[in-house]
Amino acid sequence: MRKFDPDRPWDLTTLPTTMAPKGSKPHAPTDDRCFLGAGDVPAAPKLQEAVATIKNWFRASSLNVLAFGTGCGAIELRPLSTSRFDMSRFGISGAPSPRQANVFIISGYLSTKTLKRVIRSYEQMPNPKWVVALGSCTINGGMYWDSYNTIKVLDLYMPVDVYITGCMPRPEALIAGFDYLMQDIKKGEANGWHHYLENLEWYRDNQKKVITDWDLPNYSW
Amino acid sequence: MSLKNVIAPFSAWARAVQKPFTVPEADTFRPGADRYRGWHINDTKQCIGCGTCGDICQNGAIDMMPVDDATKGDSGLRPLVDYGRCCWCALCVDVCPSGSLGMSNNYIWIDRDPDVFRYIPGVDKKEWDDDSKGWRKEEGFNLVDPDRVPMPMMMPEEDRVKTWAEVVLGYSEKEARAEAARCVECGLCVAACPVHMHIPEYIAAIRDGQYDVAVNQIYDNNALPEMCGKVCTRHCEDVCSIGVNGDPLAIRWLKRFATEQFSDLSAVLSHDQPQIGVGKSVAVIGGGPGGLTTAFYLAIRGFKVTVFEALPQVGGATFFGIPKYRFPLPSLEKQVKLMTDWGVEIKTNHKVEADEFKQMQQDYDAIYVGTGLLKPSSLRAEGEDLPGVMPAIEMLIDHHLGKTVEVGEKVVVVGGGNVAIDAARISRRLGADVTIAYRRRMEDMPADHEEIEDSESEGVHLITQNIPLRVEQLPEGKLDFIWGPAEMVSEGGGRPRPKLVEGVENHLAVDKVIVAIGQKPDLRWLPTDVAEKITNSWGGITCDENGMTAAAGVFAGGDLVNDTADAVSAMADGLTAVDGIINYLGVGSKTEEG
Amino acid sequence: MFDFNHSNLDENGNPGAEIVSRIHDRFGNFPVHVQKPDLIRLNVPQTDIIPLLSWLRTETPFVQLTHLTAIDWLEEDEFELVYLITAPSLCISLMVCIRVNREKAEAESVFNLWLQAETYEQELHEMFGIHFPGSPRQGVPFILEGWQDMPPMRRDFDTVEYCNRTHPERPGREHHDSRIYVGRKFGEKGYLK
Amino acid sequence: MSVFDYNTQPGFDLISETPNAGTTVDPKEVQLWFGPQHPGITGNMSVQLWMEGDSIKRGITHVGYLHRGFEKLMERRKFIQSFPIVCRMCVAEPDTTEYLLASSLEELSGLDKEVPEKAQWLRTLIMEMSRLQVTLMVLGGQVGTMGMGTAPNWTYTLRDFLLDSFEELTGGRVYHMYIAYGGVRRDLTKGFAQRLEATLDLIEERLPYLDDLILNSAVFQARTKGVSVVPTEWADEIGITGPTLRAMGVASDVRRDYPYLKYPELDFDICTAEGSDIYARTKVRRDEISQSIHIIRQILQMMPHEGAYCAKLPNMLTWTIPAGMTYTRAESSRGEMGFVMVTDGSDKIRRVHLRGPSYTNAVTILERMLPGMNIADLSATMVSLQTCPPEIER
Repeated sequence: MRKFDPDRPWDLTTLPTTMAPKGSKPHAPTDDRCFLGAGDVPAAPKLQEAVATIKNWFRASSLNVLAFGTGCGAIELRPLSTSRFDMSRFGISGAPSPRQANVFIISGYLSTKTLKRVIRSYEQMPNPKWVVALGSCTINGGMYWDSYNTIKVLDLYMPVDVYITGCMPRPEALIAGFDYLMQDIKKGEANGWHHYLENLEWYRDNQKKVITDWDLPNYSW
Repeated sequence: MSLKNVIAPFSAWARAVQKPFTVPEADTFRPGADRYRGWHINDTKQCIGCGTCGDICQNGAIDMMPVDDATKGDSGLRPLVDYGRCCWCALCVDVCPSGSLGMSNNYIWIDRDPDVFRYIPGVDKKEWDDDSKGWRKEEGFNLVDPDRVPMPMMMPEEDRVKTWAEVVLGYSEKEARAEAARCVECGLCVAACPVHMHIPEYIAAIRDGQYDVAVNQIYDNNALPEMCGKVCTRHCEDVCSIGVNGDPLAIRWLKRFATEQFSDLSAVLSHDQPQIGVGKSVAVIGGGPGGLTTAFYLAIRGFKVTVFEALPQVGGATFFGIPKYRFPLPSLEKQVKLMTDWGVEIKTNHKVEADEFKQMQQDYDAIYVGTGLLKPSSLRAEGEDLPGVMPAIEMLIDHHLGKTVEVGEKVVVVGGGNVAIDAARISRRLGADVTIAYRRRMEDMPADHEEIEDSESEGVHLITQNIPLRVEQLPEGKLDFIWGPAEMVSEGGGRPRPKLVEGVENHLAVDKVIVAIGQKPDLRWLPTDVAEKITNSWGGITCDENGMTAAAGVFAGGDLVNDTADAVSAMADGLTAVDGIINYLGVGSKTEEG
Repeated sequence: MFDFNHSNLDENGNPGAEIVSRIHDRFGNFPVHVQKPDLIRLNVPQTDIIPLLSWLRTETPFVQLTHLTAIDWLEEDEFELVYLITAPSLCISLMVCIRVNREKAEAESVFNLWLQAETYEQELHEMFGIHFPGSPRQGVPFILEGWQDMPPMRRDFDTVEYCNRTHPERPGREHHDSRIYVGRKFGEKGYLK
Repeated sequence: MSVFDYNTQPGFDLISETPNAGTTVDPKEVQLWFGPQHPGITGNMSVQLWMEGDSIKRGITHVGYLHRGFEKLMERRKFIQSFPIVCRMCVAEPDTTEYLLASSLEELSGLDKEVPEKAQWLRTLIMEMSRLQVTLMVLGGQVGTMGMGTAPNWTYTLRDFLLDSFEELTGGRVYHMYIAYGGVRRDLTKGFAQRLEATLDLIEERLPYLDDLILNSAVFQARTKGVSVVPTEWADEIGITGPTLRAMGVASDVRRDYPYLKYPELDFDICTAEGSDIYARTKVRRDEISQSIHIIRQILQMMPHEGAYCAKLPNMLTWTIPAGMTYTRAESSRGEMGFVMVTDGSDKIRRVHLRGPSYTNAVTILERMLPGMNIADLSATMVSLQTCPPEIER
């Protein structure tokens, strides 16, 4: 995950210290087993490490992308999945339901109305899961920076593991982005989902600031 | 449902044995198209930091960041692109006046940190900096207008030499607004203008038809704008960002248009300066543009200002140095009237001598000296004392004071500055056949290039690379102007110097030789003790950054001090002296400095 | 339904003149502007809109409502409603415009003439706050969800201000406008103001 | 069924989404959300359904998931700054909105008389290429919703070859930002015509296979013939345009009815079909592919090779346009698309409104066709009506 800087308003240090202390369960009913390599099976550290490496290797090799076209960028996902670029050969495939997906592509801008559905779908995805953000809009609002209905900074509302810039990124850039994600997963560095659970309260606060008619459960299992 | 339709889809099996569409894995990252709109690149040497890219960007993706010192013609800013905003429309590339911005055909940039996607192209080194392919600006699609609205001129050209009326007719309202609309408001002109006029603001006001706003902006730091609007050397237009790949904006003509809209300036102008100078008095010696500027802006602040002018008319070089077909007398009188209306006292025909100066040092709180350069440089060739050889400056003064100037039928003017051109064009109007002789090449001439073109259109001949050797007397009062051709040689990397080609002598039979190769200061009127204190090696005056000389309370400016020798620089010195005098007298307060 | 036969055409072969004169005969002299041969704009008093549209819908070839939208003339304190009525058989459109007061923004629904007006009117209610009594979906959220501010398409709604208030942007940017920067660097001054 | 029978949803209050007093809820009724997260939904929208078994009793569409407020954003941008944003109104087919913006502002400013001949041809070319690529995409999407995978793989790839041509011409694959005020932004590249011709040949060579996979397929026919019939009476009452209308047998096309660009000089047929069902709409699209190829070939033949591709523009940063109001229209792949454009003499648009065919198709028509529909046909119906959510909510 990215490093935190005290100058940022969303820095972790500004959070209440009672939040997600090490070893304790976060507020939401999370599942310990989803934490990578920690608290799983009592085993020797070296063995744990070896198991984690193997797990990560498997995970990186089967990415299942949730079928949710949240913005413009979704139009390049069809060419990616069809015969010309054929993402299947890279170990990437689509998944119709959040329950079967582990990669969420935020394909551009998010209106507040979609953000609510995105949060719900994201939380419904089983751990571990990764978020790929496409285009300018997810980084700093893109061309809709002054629109009343779109959010600007995606990582305030959900963790992002990889940013692919471009408007919109070509299928080739998407393949490169997936490759980047796979490397990160193999190294055990793509831990955005972990971060989300640890800091759920902070994310919730941010989410509730823009979603005025909040009616989601504490955690959408 | 027929059997045929059941079987039909199976025809697709024919494709099973053909070459697949799928891109081979090795070719996955094929390069973008030749004009692909990928990541930004910027030639920072070519970039002038005008910020037009940032202005057109509807995403607010471009910030101008200081990377270098601001110089004239380059703000020192360079665009920083935020890829959290960019939409790759490439309007920034298409609008770029200098053509420095481009786009590479590289398209892959992935990172887990969202903060890395901000960079200054060309400054922050990226792997795509040297890509030759990608989107570039093209001639056929221009988002700024490179073509100036042509200035209406007196036609036909032959008529110009028959009259003293203005050759340049001035824009109509429609033309002026169209020309003003070309401005991109980058502000580079403000840096180049010696007085730093609020150029983008008054151009915008002209564009919107708010001429009173424009005139107020213009008078904010220019006391003689109508003069500037007609004859300024316009350093602003040299650095105009539109001028890099097109005609620069006609800033001078727009200023002229705005000031000409009002015959009574005091009706539209207003000021709200605190009256800090009440009870203080300032003497201004020399009613040239610098002195008048000092006088005007001090008078606004309540100072009692008196201008002492040796000639019957104030204006200095702008009065006697500029022909009336460029700057008619009523224009000057209109501006001087505003000054007297607003409290400046003007004493003409009053030449200050050493004793009076001593008395002034007692009577006035501060003195501004702006007497300019009046002593002509000599030809430095044999025969320079012959009766038909005359300095241009004397001819101009005589002409403007209404004395008859005899130029005869054929005249040669030696020199390449604006004075030379003015002398030549006046001689032309007096009926002479005029030749200008200049040492260097045409492009080296310090005179305004429009002026050179105009003089040529009026039938003035121009001989360049011409070194005067001597002047000899011919019978019937004629003179033989003997010159040798020069070749341009570059020595030591400086600008090329003319070198005489030995052994060649050309002859030109003329009635008069008018020498316009510069003037020198003449400060003999100063008391010797003061003169010793303040004059420098070349006879001019040295000032500190407040415009004050080594003598306390004596300020100076204009051609005596700076080496640009144009009116607008003198006015800049005048403004420096205004601040300097206020500081010196200790009446300014900190709050109004901002 | 009256007949737009060829004898009714004006000399350019354009039936526009005939249509306008028919409308004028029946409803009085509205200001008419012919924008282009296939587009005629009529400015109609608010009271005449339903009779005019009903007549167009039932007795003339102008049977399609291409769209319905509003323009906010904030300076004049009015909304302008624009009904674009098309005659597919003639390939001509009428742009029928009415003005409604901005304070009490209300107009009669044309839902009974054209079914899809319900969606247009639903959107106008949401985006401009114009009420169409009798239109079936007034007040049903259409595009926005949980919107608490004034209707966003009104001119006095400042989207940038709203955005800065609700959606923070990524910090760390500073901008130097070249005009101001240059002026400051070179000591630009003013002596009048 | 008349469209004015609004009570297709008897006893149901839309505002509170609850049954009216006096009516009882069928205990077998199930409420189901179709979208926005669903592989079968077109874009990002949703349909709220009340089901009995697998048949739909009633439903309403929900849009707004892609609302960015273009019309508001364009009101606070200068004219040239509106140019990059406008193509995002419809993601799949950006060129139509680009053309509409350019032509409406050119009409109001008087610049339309100065658009060079070559620019007109290039505009026509890119508009027709755009229609072709979308039609290919929708044709593949149509069968894709029925679980047939081969044809979409092909059509998407063929479309991708067209996108290569777009990229070569305009510098971008999806968002072209090519049709600017006064003309277009760049000239044809060298050899572009040959490469585009080769792509057209490839598409044409593949069309018989696609016919066998789609229109001639027994499965496809069984799934589409007589399914989701749009009654012909609705045409005027709802204002249906485009392939949906042409599938009713009405030869209506903006390119013919309100001629624009170079279409009057081109020879093409308006494709119609009978039946007004999914099959008919698919057939219209299939025929339009051939027509588009035919048109593009003519354009490449007839286009002048020399000349300017853009008029001389004034300074775009200070460009002002006199006050005025107009409506311009163009034929997109879905039907009539139009811009209401209002200017007030300033350097910004006063008001712009996009009239898109999906607005009626995806809301008014779809909602009225839902009762009685089998849920398996819903995706196919939405694709056949070519609903494009970003265009509905803008």
